[in-house]
Amino acid sequence: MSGVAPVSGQAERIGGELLRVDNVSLSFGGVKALSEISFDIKKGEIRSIIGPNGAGKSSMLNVVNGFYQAQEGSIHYKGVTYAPMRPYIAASNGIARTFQNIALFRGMSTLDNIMTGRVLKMKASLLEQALYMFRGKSEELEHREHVEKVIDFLEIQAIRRTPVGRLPYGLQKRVELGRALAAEPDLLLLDEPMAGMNVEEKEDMSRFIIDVNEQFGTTIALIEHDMSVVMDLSDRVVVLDYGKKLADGTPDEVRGNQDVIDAYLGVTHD
Amino acid sequence: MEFLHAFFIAPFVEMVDQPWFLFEVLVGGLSAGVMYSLVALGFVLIFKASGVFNYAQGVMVLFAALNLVGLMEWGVPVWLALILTVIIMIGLAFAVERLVLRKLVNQEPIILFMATIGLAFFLEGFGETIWGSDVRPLDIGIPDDVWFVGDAMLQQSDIFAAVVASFLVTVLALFFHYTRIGRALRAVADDHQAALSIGIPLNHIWIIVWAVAGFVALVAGVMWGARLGVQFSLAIIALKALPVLILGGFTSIPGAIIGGLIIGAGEKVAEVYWGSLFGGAIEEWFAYVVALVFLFFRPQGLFGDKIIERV
Amino acid sequence: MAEGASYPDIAVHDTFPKLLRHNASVRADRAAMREKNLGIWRTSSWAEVKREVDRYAAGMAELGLKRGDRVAIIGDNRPRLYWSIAMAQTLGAVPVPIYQDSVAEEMHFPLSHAEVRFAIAEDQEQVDKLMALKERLPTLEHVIFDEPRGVRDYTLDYLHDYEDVVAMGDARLAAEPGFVDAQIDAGEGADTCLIPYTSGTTGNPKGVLLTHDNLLTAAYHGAKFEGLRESDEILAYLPLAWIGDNVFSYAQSFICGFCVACPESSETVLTDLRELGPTYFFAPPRIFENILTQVSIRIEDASKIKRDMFHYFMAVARRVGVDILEGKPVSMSDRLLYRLGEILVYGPLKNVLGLSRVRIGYTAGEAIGPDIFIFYRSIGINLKQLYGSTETSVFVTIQPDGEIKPDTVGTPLDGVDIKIDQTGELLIKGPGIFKEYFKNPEATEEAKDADGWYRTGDAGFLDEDGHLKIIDRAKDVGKLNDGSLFAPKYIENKLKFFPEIREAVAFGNGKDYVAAFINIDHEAVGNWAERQGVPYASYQELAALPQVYDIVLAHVEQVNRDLAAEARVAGSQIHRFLILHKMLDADDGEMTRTSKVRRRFIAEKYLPLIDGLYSDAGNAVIEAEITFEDGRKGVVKADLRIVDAAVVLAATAQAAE
Amino acid sequence: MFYREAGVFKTTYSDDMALLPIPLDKFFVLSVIAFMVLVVPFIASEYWLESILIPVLILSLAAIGLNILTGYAGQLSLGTGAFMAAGAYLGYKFVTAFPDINIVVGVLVGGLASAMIGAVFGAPSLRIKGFYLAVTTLAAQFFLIWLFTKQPWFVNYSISGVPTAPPREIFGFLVTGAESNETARYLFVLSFVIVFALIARNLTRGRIGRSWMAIRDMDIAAELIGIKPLQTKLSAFAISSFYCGMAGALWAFCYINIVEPSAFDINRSFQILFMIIIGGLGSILGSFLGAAFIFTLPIFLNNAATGLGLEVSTALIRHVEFMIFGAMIIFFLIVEPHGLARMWSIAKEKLRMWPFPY
Repeated sequence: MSGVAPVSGQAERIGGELLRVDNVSLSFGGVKALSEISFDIKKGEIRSIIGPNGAGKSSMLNVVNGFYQAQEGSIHYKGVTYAPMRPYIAASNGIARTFQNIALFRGMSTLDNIMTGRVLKMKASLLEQALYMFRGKSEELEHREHVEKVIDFLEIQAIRRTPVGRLPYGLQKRVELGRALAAEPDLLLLDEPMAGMNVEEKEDMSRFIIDVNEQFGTTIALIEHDMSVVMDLSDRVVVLDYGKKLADGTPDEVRGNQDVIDAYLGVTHD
Repeated sequence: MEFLHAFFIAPFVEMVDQPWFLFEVLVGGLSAGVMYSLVALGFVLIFKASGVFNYAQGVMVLFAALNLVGLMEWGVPVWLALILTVIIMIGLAFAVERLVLRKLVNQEPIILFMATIGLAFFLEGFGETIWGSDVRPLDIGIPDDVWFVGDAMLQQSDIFAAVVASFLVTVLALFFHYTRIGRALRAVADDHQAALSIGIPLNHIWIIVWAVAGFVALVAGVMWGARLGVQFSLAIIALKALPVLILGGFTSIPGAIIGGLIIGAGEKVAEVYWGSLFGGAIEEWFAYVVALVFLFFRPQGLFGDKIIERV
Repeated sequence: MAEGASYPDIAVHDTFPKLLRHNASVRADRAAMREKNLGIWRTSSWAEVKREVDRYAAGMAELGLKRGDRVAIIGDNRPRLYWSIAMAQTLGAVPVPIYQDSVAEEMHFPLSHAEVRFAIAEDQEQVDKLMALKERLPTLEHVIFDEPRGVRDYTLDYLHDYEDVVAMGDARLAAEPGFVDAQIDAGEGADTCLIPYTSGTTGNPKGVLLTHDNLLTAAYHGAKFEGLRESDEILAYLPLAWIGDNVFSYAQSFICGFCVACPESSETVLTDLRELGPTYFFAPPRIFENILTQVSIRIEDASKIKRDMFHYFMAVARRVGVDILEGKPVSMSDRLLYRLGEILVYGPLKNVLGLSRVRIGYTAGEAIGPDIFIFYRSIGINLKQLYGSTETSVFVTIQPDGEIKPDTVGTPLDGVDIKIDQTGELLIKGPGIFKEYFKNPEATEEAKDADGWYRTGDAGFLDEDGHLKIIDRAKDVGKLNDGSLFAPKYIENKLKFFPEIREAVAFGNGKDYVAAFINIDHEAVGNWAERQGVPYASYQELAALPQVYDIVLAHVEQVNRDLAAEARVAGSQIHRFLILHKMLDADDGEMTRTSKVRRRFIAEKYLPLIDGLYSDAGNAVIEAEITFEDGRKGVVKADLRIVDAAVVLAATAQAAE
Repeated sequence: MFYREAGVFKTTYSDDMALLPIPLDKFFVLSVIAFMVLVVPFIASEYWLESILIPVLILSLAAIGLNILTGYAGQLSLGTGAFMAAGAYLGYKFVTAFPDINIVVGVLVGGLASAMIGAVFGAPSLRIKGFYLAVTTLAAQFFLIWLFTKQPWFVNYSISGVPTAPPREIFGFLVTGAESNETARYLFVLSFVIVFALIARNLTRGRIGRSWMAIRDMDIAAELIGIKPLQTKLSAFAISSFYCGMAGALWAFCYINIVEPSAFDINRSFQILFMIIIGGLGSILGSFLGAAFIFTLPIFLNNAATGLGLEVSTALIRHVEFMIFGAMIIFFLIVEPHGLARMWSIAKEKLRMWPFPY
């Protein structure tokens, strides 16, 4: 990455608390997916959630953006308490996310997929849309412009019109990130953004994540398996195991933590 | 006011002071329900094993019946006619697998659904081209006198139908539990890999379920044909089987049976006691509306299990 | 002259800034520049460009840029970088365009030699290079960047965002409205307006000092010769630092007022080309060659009917296409056939390639294969060759419409004199000839004599109808031990005309016979292998395949037959050759950035191979260093097979004719 | 092959996002419309107008409606016939109740009424998906048809139960009912179809269209982006039913000229489902191609049979027709599951890339 220049220090980058998870517990039928998890995410930081398979990482994100409703605990976001959070509230308050196994709209082109990311910002009435007049048209144009900026940012001009179904895996991941970015989120949840990528793709993706964080000041919470990536991307790391919180702190602290080492070196529960 | 009375009070009063009539109505409804169950059963078998929503099931009933009557008209003895028809239905299973399913592997469900509608058109046209389309009586010696139970008058054929149906269901149940193929079929319902691991190729499984479904259709055809004569309307009962599926769940055999009985009895009772209030013929839609309302409370059907969505 | 072609008097508007001012007044609202950005072709009119350049200039003046300063310009073809050239010229400063793909080290020489005070960098990539060199560039004071992405967080006081500079300019202009005009009027035709650095095949690059007069007159005569008009469109996709781009996409645009378009990104050039459909198009032979390779590969995948139809009509085109293009008499039936072909094949083909609107297509830099050249002309694209170099402001000769021969480069333009000296070297005199090599009198001395004749370093001759024919670099032309002439380039080109052969290096000067290294074309041969179902893991394996050797051998012997047919070179047929195990690569110093082979360098690097060629060994072993995409270096060891090729006796060849 | 796109470049988003960005396409579509409007009325025989063009156009409109619901929003429906009936009956009620109001309004009201009913029956779609949903739409099918037949109010207590379409004029031309001139009716229907096809295109390429497709392709992701599933699905149901309703009204007023339930039975629903499947899910063009194909196929088979001079009972012909029809459906699904529209676009791509295969 662009390590050449002195980058503006963390101090000014990271602000106060943006989101806090308060001892959240979640279970499906009898199975406990999360038990009394608490942690916070500060404005502008890159926060990682790691843990062995089945540790409940994805469930955690799903609780944060309200796809799963936790039976106990609450989510504090931008000073408001939600118990539980609801998907629409989350989306309309600037929480966007990508998914572990790509959840793009396969029938649509890259452009349209990213356009859907703008849906909450479009206000045109049905009639205006039907006639493609007034806001029905003007909105389309102005949001297209914004979407193009995202496309430019992610360097995917060449696949603008390609149906996403036809794209290679790495690019699909990029488009999905684009769709999330199009919403200009304050909090971006990335569920294994680099799963199944080769080295170069990972480098690109890391660069994009950092650029997003630095240029738009977007707060990022990410789940990732590749430790090296996690360690040099994140400001702070939460470690989950069997739905319980094992550790929480800076990469170095976590790396040193005995429980964590056990969890990873010990039996993995795949 | 008096409507409310007619709606909420009168029918029940009537039921109470003429229990035998109610009983008669119920039996009539249930026996119709048995037919629904049989058709629904065919649906479920195929849907379980191949995920195909087989719209043609109803027409298969008609088709089977047509063949049977046709053969008998040629003077073929009943037992032979039955065997031949069974063979024809098995042949049909092969044809469907070879010419339709195999060609459409991995298509979205709706495409396969459409294909079965196409199949329905074809079978109906085919059957009627060969056997003609006029209504025919079907007499394979099912007794059709009436028995009196108390003041209720029951069609022997209904009872007979019920018996045969329950027998058939038991046989199928045994088949599913105690034969290798049966277990394979159950496995497929869960996931196709599993089936393969048992060592039976999908195509065979398809052929088998379609054959079994064909057999079930034949039985239904015989029952129904014996009551109303063999005619196109047989195909229409297929649609009645759909709400049954909703009630019972697309993948549950007991569900299909019980659903069928509930719908059958329910719509009869509703028709008899409430129909007149709305100008009659409410059994045309009663079943569906029941299903619709039911879905609001239990989308997965009576015997289906709850779906947890994952991301 | 052609319709719509009226040119300003370059005696009056004798500098680029003055021409810009002129255009901004006579065709204020006409499109001057387009850039595909954020999905659409954003277009700016001459008036807008003028305004932008003024603000920019004023801003830079604020930053301290003054007359005579050198300004480095580094980046892809972006409007703002072209405007940077105009901006510098407006202030009488001298733009020094640098190849954007060169690594920091390569940049160091021109930057330091030109003593640049300012550098305009396109993006983070370029800025990073400059920052890496900053310590070793005492004169460099300010770096202005166009694309803020990633650079925004660099907290360095000598870094400036283009936007900010322009904003400063607004302030200055508000205070001093006449500023820019004064600056423009202060300039005159004799001023230096550009110092491009030539990637010399040997030694350090030389800074070629060109004046407004040089570029303007050359560009003007070129434009007049072809009747370029303001309605033309050109796609600027070749390196900004290359003189050709400066002349075609800058100088001539300023003279004719036509619109210059910049592609969206390097990956999208082909799609952008197709969308834009330029009417004026330049590409080096290699690109035309690649396009043709692409065409033949893609058509092979088409259905049989289509394929046959394609080949049939291409045959028709080969037979009559060129004649029709040149308005020569052609039988009615053939005309109709060609018409049909135009509908079924040529038209769609040109459309898909984005060349259907091309009025004038140029190629130059090296010889183009006759087949390739003919192919494009036969489908109705007016492709021509021209001859020139940085030192001559490009235009020396152009092929005039109607008298085009594949193997010549045409006739001299107005005001250009050429002569061949006894050694066969080509000398040129004319308005376009550069003033001098910047800070390099001895080199200037060598290249330019007292009365202004410039030694091109090329060996060539004028054929019977006054067309110039170039055989080789003069210094490379040598003699075999038997005294027969040896023009390596001439031989190499003949080899390279085969699609399967990408590069060739011929040796023979002072030897008994000619021998050659061959580089196969990965794509073409790879495709062949796929169709034949021949497995191969790497380029190296592919190159070593005996079947491939057979193909190449056939081509070599074909070349030998051709050579035998020409008395002057019949002696220099190829006796032995080998196929190299790696692509010759600029990153390994084996080629120049403009992908010309560095013969001497290669000769040293691959000495063992050459020895092998001149022994009677059947193979030779070599260890060569290669550079991977990510810049890591590695060593590959290879044992290469050497093959003998049949040579033809000149006499028998003649007999065979 | 005929495409010449070099030099066709867009300098503004509105050009780039135009309905038909490629000039040749634009030309083609416009000329087809011009042909339909200006030429057809003069060259088409009464039979063609009466028995082919008018019904095909109306069914296309219905197909567009169902395509919006099933093709774009991914909600399978078997109740199309019922929603058409709703349009027909309620349109009829309105037109007869307010004889002086322009018939256009009548048709629109029919559509609107149907839209509301559609929204109601779409409600379950929030909780149930796929075939379960399909079955609930059958409830609409049977219940509504029963309702319209059994409740004489809907037919103004007409004795026969099948009232004739009220004759209404536009610009002094009779456009509905048996007495009206087929050309006038044709143009009346055609203008409806053109306008609402255009509207459908606009909707499907705009925000709401993308929301529909998002729900169709990946409802969970869509919801987490902030697309409201209920709103989106209901809007699909409502707008779809609106189209079907208008089609129903036109069918009754301008084609069969009577308001009768059998025209809108379950078979109609399946017929239209066939049209969008064969025509192409998620394609307005496909709706037209499908409608034309499915409607004319039996006619064609029939003529073929008689054309071959087969002296057979009409009944038999009907059976054979059924067979062939069923067989062709299956055949089609096998060769191109994505329908005629996909074939069309593939052909078009080939032409654009000509002479190259890709």
